[in-house]
Amino acid sequence: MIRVQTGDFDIGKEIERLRADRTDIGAIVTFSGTVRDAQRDDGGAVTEMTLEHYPGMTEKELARIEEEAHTRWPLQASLIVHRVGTLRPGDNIVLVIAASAHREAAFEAASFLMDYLKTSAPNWKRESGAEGERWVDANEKDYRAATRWRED
Amino acid sequence: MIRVQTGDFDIGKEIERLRADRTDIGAIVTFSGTVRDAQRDDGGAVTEMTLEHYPGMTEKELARIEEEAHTRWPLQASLIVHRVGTLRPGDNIVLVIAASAHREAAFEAASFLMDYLKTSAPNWKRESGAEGERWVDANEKDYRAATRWRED
Amino acid sequence: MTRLLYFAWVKDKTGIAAEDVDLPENIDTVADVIAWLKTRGPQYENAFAQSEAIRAAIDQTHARIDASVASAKEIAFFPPVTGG
Amino acid sequence: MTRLLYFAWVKDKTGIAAEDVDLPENIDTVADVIAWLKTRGPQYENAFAQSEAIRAAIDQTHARIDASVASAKEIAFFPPVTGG
Repeated sequence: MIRVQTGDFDIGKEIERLRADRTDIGAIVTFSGTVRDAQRDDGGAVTEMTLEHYPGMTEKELARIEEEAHTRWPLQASLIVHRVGTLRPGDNIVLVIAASAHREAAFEAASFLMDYLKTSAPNWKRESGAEGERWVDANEKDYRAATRWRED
Repeated sequence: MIRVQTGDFDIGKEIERLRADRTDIGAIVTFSGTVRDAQRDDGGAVTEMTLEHYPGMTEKELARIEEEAHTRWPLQASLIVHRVGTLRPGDNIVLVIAASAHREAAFEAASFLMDYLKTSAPNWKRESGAEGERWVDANEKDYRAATRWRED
Repeated sequence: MTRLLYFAWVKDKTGIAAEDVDLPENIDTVADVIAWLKTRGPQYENAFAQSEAIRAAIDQTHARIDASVASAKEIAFFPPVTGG
Repeated sequence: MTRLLYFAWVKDKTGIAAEDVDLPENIDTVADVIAWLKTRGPQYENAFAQSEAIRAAIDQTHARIDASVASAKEIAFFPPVTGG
């Protein structure tokens, strides 16, 4: 399941919803990304962040990534929630949940989902701080991280 | 922080407590392990599971593992909660949380904490099902998983 | 008619978020669209000056610079993504 | 006086969870304790029959079979752990 929304999410409730009354899940890994106040490369403090996205394509990309995770790992359930709009330090940005019978699959799938989301979901961060506003530069490290899942 | 308890835990609340009013955390990974109804190797259904532990040593081992994670990764906060006593399919058994500025450290630390906990925390599972009761055998895979963190 | 979309600093530089255009007949690829856009005024020239920093999507799917735009209804231009 | 603790199926087989003993003078290591315990009756013999399946802790720290028990106050015996 994927969702793009402006509002916050409640990790505990999302896990509960995903587990429902199932008793075949043994391992649940969640990743939540939050806005840091020292996000800027230049060390300047971030007071606000705006996430722009490509409506329609974001949903398509997240669904495609989630589907790929299910073909690679035996997942019983998964969830991707991405927030857009204006956020502040401490706010949640993104949530990924992967549930499986065993922990290895859950850990790997959650990590894969984040690496792929970071490099393919059409979202762009704009930071505001004392030094003004600016679009965040893409992180080379994120692109390297994504390559480790390549299947040749 | 570590805790050994008979009662359940609330993942959402634990994350909130750990984050408090901090704005320097960028990535939070949680692992929660739950009792599966088909846990037994022989395929028999599990109706109940009892976790025996070594009081005192469990706490010491969990604290030692957590400390080691902090020496290996730049973690801003972490939590291990292990339940003991009688549990049923669908119940939570264990919770691990790792918080860091970046996701790689949070993912690796959470995975490390689970691998080490699985092979060093003095806890033993006893399963009950239609076929009677039995102590769960140690899983060779868990011991292999733990060796990947060895530093030579 | 093809719908063109611009995001993040590409949008800031073109000054518009979206427009509907009739692509010239000799245009085959994403690279051709970019080359043509750069002839349409200084704001486009500026937005696409460093074309290696531009990513594109055709009908909401990531596309390479040499991908065909023959049947494209919607072409989007944006910087490398930075979400998550 | 040394406190001995047994857990999981080791406890089921010895029939007791804990006991206080005076270890004989010639005992140096965990292996020596196991060898001595096996002389104390059939339930101990049974519990420690497959000594490679037994793990030990000295004063609540994992210990190898050749670890010294010289200053041990508490020695625990149990199967490989299966928590988490």
